[in-house]
Amino acid sequence: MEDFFDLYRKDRWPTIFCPGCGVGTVMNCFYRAFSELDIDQDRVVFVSGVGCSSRIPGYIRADSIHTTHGRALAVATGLSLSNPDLKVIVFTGDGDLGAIGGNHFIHSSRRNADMTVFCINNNIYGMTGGQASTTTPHRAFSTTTPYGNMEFPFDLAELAVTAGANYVARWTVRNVKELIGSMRKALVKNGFSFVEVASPCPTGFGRRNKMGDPKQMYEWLKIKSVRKEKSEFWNMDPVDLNISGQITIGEFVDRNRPSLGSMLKSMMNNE
Amino acid sequence: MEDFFDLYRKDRWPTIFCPGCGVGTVMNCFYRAFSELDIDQDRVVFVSGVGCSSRIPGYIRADSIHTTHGRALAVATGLSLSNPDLKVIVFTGDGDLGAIGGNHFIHSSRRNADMTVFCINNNIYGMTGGQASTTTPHRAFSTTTPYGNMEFPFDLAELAVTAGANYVARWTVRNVKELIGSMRKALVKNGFSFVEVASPCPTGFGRRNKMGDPKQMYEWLKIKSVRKEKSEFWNMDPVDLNISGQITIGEFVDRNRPSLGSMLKSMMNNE
Amino acid sequence: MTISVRFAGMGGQGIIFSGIALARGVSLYEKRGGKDLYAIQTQSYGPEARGGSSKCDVKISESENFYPFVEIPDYLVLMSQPAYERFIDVTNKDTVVVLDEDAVESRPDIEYYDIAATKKAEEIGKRIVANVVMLGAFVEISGIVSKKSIQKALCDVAPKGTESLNKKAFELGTALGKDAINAD
Amino acid sequence: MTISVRFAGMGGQGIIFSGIALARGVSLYEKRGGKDLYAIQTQSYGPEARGGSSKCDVKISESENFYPFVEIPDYLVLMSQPAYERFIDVTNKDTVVVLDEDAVESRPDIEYYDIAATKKAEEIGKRIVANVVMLGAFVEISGIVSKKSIQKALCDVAPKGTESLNKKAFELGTALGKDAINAD
Amino acid sequence: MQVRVDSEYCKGCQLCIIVCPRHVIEEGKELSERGYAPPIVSHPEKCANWKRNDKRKAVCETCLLTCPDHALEWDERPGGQQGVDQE
Amino acid sequence: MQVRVDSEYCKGCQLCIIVCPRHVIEEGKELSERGYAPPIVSHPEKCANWKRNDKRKAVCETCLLTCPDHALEWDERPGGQQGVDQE
Amino acid sequence: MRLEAGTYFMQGNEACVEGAIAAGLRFFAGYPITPSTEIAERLAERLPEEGGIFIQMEDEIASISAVIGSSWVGAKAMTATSGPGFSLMQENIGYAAMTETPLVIVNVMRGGPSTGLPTMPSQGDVMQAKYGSHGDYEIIALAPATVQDMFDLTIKAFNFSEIYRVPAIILSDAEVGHMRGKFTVPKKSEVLERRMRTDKVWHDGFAYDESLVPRFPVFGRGFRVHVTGISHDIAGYPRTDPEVHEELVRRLSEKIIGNRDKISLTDIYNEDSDRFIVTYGSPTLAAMEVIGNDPSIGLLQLKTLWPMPEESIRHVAKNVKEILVVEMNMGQVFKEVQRIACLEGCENVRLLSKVGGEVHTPQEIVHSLRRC
Amino acid sequence: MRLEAGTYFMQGNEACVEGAIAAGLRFFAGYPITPSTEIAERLAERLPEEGGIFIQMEDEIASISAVIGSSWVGAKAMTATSGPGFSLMQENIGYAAMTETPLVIVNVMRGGPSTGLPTMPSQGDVMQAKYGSHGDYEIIALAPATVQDMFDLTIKAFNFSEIYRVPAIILSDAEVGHMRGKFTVPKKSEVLERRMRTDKVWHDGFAYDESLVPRFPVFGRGFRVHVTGISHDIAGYPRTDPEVHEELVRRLSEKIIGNRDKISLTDIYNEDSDRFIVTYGSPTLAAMEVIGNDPSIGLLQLKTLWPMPEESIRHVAKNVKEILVVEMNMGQVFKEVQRIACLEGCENVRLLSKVGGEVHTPQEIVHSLRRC
Ligand SMILES: Cc1ncc(C[n+]2csc(CCOP(=O)(O)OP(=O)(O)O)c2C)c(N)n1
Ligand SMILES: Cc1ncc(C[n+]2csc(CCOP(=O)(O)OP(=O)(O)O)c2C)c(N)n1
Ligand code: SF4
Ligand code: SF4
Ligand code: SF4
Ligand code: SF4
Ligand code: SF4
Ligand code: SF4
Ligand SMILES: [Mg+2]
Ligand SMILES: [Mg+2]
Repeated sequence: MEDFFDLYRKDRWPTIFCPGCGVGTVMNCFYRAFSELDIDQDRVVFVSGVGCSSRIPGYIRADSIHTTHGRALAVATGLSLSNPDLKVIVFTGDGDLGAIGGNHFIHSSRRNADMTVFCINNNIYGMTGGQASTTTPHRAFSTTTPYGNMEFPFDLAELAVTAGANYVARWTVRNVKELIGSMRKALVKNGFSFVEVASPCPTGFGRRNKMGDPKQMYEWLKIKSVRKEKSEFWNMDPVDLNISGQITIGEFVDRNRPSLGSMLKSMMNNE
Repeated sequence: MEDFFDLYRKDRWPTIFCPGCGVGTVMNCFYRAFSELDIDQDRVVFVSGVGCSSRIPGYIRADSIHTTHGRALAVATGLSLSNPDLKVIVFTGDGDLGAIGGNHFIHSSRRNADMTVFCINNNIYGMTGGQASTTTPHRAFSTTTPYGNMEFPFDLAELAVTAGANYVARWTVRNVKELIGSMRKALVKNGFSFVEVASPCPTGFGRRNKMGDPKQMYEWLKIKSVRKEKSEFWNMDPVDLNISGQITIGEFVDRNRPSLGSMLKSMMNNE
Repeated sequence: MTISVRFAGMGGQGIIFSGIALARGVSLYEKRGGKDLYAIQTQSYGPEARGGSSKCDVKISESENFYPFVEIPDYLVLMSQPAYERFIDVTNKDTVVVLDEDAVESRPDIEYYDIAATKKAEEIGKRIVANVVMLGAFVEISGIVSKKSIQKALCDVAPKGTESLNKKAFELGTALGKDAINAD
Repeated sequence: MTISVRFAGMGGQGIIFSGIALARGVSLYEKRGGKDLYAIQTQSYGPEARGGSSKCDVKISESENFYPFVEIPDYLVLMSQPAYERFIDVTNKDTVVVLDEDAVESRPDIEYYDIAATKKAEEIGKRIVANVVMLGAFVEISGIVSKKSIQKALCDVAPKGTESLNKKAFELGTALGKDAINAD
Repeated sequence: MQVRVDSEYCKGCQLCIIVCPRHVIEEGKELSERGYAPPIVSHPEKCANWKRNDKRKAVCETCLLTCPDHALEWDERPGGQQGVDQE
Repeated sequence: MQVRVDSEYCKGCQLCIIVCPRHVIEEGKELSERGYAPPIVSHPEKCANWKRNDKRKAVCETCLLTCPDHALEWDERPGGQQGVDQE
Repeated sequence: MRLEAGTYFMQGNEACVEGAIAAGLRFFAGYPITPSTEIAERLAERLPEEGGIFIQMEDEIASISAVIGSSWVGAKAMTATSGPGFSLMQENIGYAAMTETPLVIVNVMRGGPSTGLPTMPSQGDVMQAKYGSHGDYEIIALAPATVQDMFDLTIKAFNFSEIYRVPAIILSDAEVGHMRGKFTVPKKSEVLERRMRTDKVWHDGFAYDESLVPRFPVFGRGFRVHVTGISHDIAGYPRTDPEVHEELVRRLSEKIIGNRDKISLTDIYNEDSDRFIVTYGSPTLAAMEVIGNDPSIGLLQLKTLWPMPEESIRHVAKNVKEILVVEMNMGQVFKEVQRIACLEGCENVRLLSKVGGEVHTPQEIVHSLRRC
Repeated sequence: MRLEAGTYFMQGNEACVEGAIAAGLRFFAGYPITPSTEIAERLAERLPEEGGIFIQMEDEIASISAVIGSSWVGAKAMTATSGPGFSLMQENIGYAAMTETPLVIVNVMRGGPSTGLPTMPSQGDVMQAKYGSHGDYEIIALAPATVQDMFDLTIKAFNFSEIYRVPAIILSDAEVGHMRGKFTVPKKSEVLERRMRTDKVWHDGFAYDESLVPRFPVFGRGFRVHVTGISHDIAGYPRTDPEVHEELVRRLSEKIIGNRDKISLTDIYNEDSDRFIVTYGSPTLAAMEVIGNDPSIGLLQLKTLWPMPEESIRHVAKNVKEILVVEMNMGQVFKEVQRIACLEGCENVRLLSKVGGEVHTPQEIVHSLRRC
């Protein structure tokens, strides 16, 4: 793919995303990762739920389905099982995947369903105007946590690992090169691959946490992120790390358990 | 509590459970654990979803609510938040908690919601007659896996740990003493405590896997279970362990993160 | 015209199996006056069907669409005392009762036949086929359907490898049935 | 009798804020002939409200229940060129347009008033209060509601610490409004 | 003290038999009213609690804790006296 | 080769400015049609790609990869020639 | 603090929040969704001030579940959502009806089906409110048309819900929810409380008297009641007898239908007209403008939608030549009005339908009235 | 292998499976629930034999989601459930209607509301089938009364679903699902296929012709279509204009309602009677016995429930003194029949209601007929 608009729908540009929204950066990185691989654009399906992040497939010039809030992975499961020749790629957000869609997330990981999932974790519900999500840091402000978030966040990547995914990585939008690398790896992986991207939502999250300017959000992402290798060296418990508001970045798992599709195939061949 | 039928409803005895069903054993152990603690029976609420395991609250002589399938933990969350003085105890099954209720499970763990959850994991949907569940071992038979289960099971205990629960243990019904000990610990723990019990369903699971006799199921539980200490010694990955059909038993976590209720309380006190 | 049959006993006795064999035999293999017959089998589900008692009804008709539920059975085949107690009052004076001599203690005050089904089944070493013995006896006593049809159906539904055992049990049952009629 | 007012401009210009202040002022503080007045404020939601253009309507009535949506506004307050383009045709010959001189390039062929709101706001160092300047000008030009009511409402809705700034901007606006009328 | 089988509740699963480390309980043959075959306490004297007479002080108890139907209970009379009808 | 700002797409977030390790880009003042202030490529010569003339061989590119609105693209003419109108 | 008596200027959704607090709300669990989100957002701030609990759950199913749990420890509890979330709640709405759990659900309707028009109004969920869950059951549904209604009817919804132990649903819409206007908080609003059980007899937690509504055996006070969504007897125990089921299901229905007149809130304007508009919610305001200009036209405003105010409809139908039902859907209340009016002898019932996005204008109503 | 022509003896649920396979089912996703489970269980065995996919999902929401995904890659896809699961599916039923996704849902109805009577029949979900999701939309619902119907109507459901690109629902019940009986597989069943898109013009994936049903741009063949539950234009792009929304929603409705006659499957017996029974599903068998004994009574059996076969009802209503609607609920189809019949001049429509657990007996119907 030579041109960005070979992949994206120029007729729908510019996007609805706010200035400085990380969703756009993820789209860039995805373009790079995808275009470097030899994937037939007519044999890919993009799936999403509902949210700002979930709007990406609507901008991609390929078969794409914007499902109901939280259901992307379940739809993708049916889709990839019914036509295993298609590459199925999901774009989702922390709310879509981690809140309402949490069950499909862990079950798709467990089944090692054949799909690549990119989750834009902006620590907030962007689309609906800035309510706390399941990854909003402890004590952070949002329209539904006016006194600070009293709950503790999920570590989505660790959940995917525990549930059984084949490939799991997390980066921030500041790590564009590493992100592209992980995206590429995820795209060629069999089974369930998952890349989480810590991403700014200046409008929904930043504004209420003294980071209304995208630049401040970038600064924050830089300060908060810790390389996985480091956290391992210091032997930090992932749950604690996450609670303290750190974002561990790196690759979390890279394994080759058989995928759901391959298991069903072997069953039908009486293996 | 002197007598078993101080806790259970004698007028509903005998139970509807099949001969050799592990649910009854769990009820025994719970009686021991509960009666040894000084809990006012009028200040406890029992909550469950739907399933054989979820029928337990209906046999307990205390306020109890048998909710819809999978929703016990969400109901329990509202209940315990609205009256923090009550002890909230949930009985659930691998289907109720791990399949349809999976999202509430990880979210209640994350929030460290104030409740004690006992999950009777019999590797099957007992109530509906023996369909595969989310913990049915790989390759095992059930009415919906006539060619053997091609999926891989969850490790529910590990999920609770990763999501953030305060106390997590797993035993089989063969480990009655340890089970009682963990139940007791779980009952006095603040926040989210979780005890999983590997349990026989001779009717739904055993019959289709050459273990129709409860005794065979007991033998199987014995062979399959591995003490956590041992698996750690051999450095076995929990995901792999579970996939290979092993049941790690022991205590998985015992920590004291602040509970949801306590956090909301501190918020209201402007702490 | 419809004929209704109720089988009742304990879970695990193969009550449902008997009903299915009967309904299947009628549906697929039985003709009356060159025309097809129809049969519907229904049963009770739910927790009570898991342990305890078990019930299975069959209704037979010449017309294709008919009310398939049994209210008062024309024939009541009983294989346990609790089943007897539960169903004996859901009869009328024309109901014919066929009972397993050893499994049922009480006796009704309407027409009934004692069949030593369990004993017979034990004799051939398989207590488990007492239901098939009873089925045979019922077929003989009622005379509403040909033995051949039911035997064919039995063969269809019997687990692989048990066909001849079932055939034998059925024949023993028809013999017992004949004896019972003659004893009358 | 109802009066309808439409404010339109770009996201971030405080269009909604102006509408709320007006409707609130009318609702809570304004009387007509000793009787309460009623006002409803409505606005556009959705992705388009996020960036790009922004619209806010206020309808004022003497009766409690009335159709609260603005079809053709009696007054149209415009603060950006795209807003002008989008809404200028949704007017009739009686519509009075009030526009921010610097932010809107075009001029309509119906009655309109140029207000140097952005410039004025920049003069007091807070471009962000241009909307309040416009509100002041509108209040003066339309004369449909007392300045006092709107100022009270402004005080209610202004973020803490910005009350006097808003008050000042409003007064500058009314002055500009007066000039505009007189310039006519 | 010895375990007693309540044949009204017993569903004949025989778990008590296999979990008892001392082989106190044995398969029963007789069917109960509900059609199950409750086991028989054939070697009460082998039970860890045989010498005790206060259920609050019982040890082992694996059978009681395992029995899914609350069909086992303690006869608290001390070892050997359980056969004696006290009335 | 130098980055060029497409002011139709740019939303003025200024992320390109802060991610560029070589301070190539600077804040803009002028508002675009859509009301945003696109940045200015004030020091193109400092860019890691200044000497290159084939975008397929570009290094760094952090600004392009970061820009959320696809408002940055390469002008592939080699360093210094970008100002020259080729027609 | 509950709002003091006086006049306020707020958004409809905010007025709803204040109504709920005035009614004694103690617990809110919700999941954000446009155009209802302001309800959650304001409650996140307001409830902790009142010592109540606000929690954002992982989805709408969890939200209504938590509300059910909260209600059983005695709290007045509520959730708020819009179409997609309301659809997800259906299973547990049926559960709440079956277990006689008082709770309030606000559905701020937006354009459907599916994700539809998230920011724009419709009235597409009226039939769903009654029939969205499986099986036969009754709920109560109220339809506010103004900011004042959002306050008043929210209190009514709580009252009905508590008294009849039934889910009460507020069917608002994006316009009523989002519009800002004036409303008055009276000196004293009638606030009704659940009839609590006082004796402690076990085994009949669901025993009822002639009201057909069992007194509430709140958890934590020693009633030791068992609650289940399975058909149950008055002890609360699961039962599979068709008779027990029939008695239960018919009672659950009768306790509402039998009080239809008490629950039916309607306003009739220009009663003697022989042409009538029937409306509820947003389009009512347009209709009011129409009848304000033309007193020969009557208006029946339904504030209660379920149980359907049959008596008022019959009353209107008896005397008129024509009824025009104006609603923002393809004709949901219309069918009920048509049925009821026809049985009363009025066959001329017409529908002025808009499917959502924009509310009818007064002109559109006038135009439709002229057409006949 | 699809069953060969001939006569079979099976359970209703099993006949449904065979019907689905005969219709070309390629994908099933489901979650166990009594009394529908046998459908999943038999398909778990049968589908892999056919090279199709069977998957048990984590819940009913996931199940219908997977079915939607599967349908978009061109598979004939189905799920099966009962009340509680059907309630959970509602959000995505609306989504499927909105995105014109062909799929079949079997709802084997049991006693409701809530967990109710899990093993016993009812017909409590009829209105839910039409109105269970938010917003205005149409689905197709068929009601089998016999084992044969379970086979035949399953094929019909697939055909309708594919042709009209709409969710088709089989409203069976615990009795029809569980009864075992004979059914005949004909030499050839009419099996219809989705009209696939053949050209590859992008930008109008949802363009339609006079049939109002867009040709299907199956995923994976280069159509590059965008599918969304948001209101969308013919390109499939999200749009927030009320006009686009209105056009879409009215078309989705009209493509079904406009074909009401083709979709309405009914049987009329004793057509000249002036007293008529109206039934569907299980109670039909009792009614047949009644009219078999008394040819003076007519019977209208509705095999299609949605869209309601208004023409047949009108036809019957025109000539009769009395209509008795017999159904296992509190009167759901009854209200529709009452409305339609009344407009046709027949006011005497009565309801014989049982709320579930047991099917009506012929005696009960006879008795009710006598009462008037
Ligand atoms: C069932 C349902 N509930 C709620 C919503 C409203 N809703 C739309 S997007 C969204 C949150 C999206 O959050 P996230 O996935 O993090 O996406 P973001 O906008 O932050 O990228 C919500 C709650 C909905 N559309 N459907
Ligand atoms: C929404 C919904 N879906 C499905 C069911 C049917 N159902 C009842 S119990 C059950 C499975 C229970 O499994 P588990 O929790 O493991 O309990 P067990 O019976 O094995 O103890 C299912 C699927 C239901 N009641 N509700
Ligand atoms: S609201 Fe947040 S996530 Fe959504 S477009 Fe704006 S910045 Fe991005
Ligand atoms: S089906 Fe299984 S879990 Fe249920 S009662 Fe029987 S043995 Fe126990
Ligand atoms: S207490 Fe222990 S030793 Fe005694 S019978 Fe029971 S299991 Fe056996
Ligand atoms: S464990 Fe209990 S139920 Fe089982 S055989 Fe022993 S006494 Fe009977
Ligand atoms: S390519 Fe690198 S050096 Fe050049 S402008 Fe972009 S970020 Fe700066
Ligand atoms: S990053 Fe892109 S959108 Fe942002 S200021 Fe730079 S060029 Fe403009
Ligand atoms: Mg987000
Ligand atoms: Mg289980």
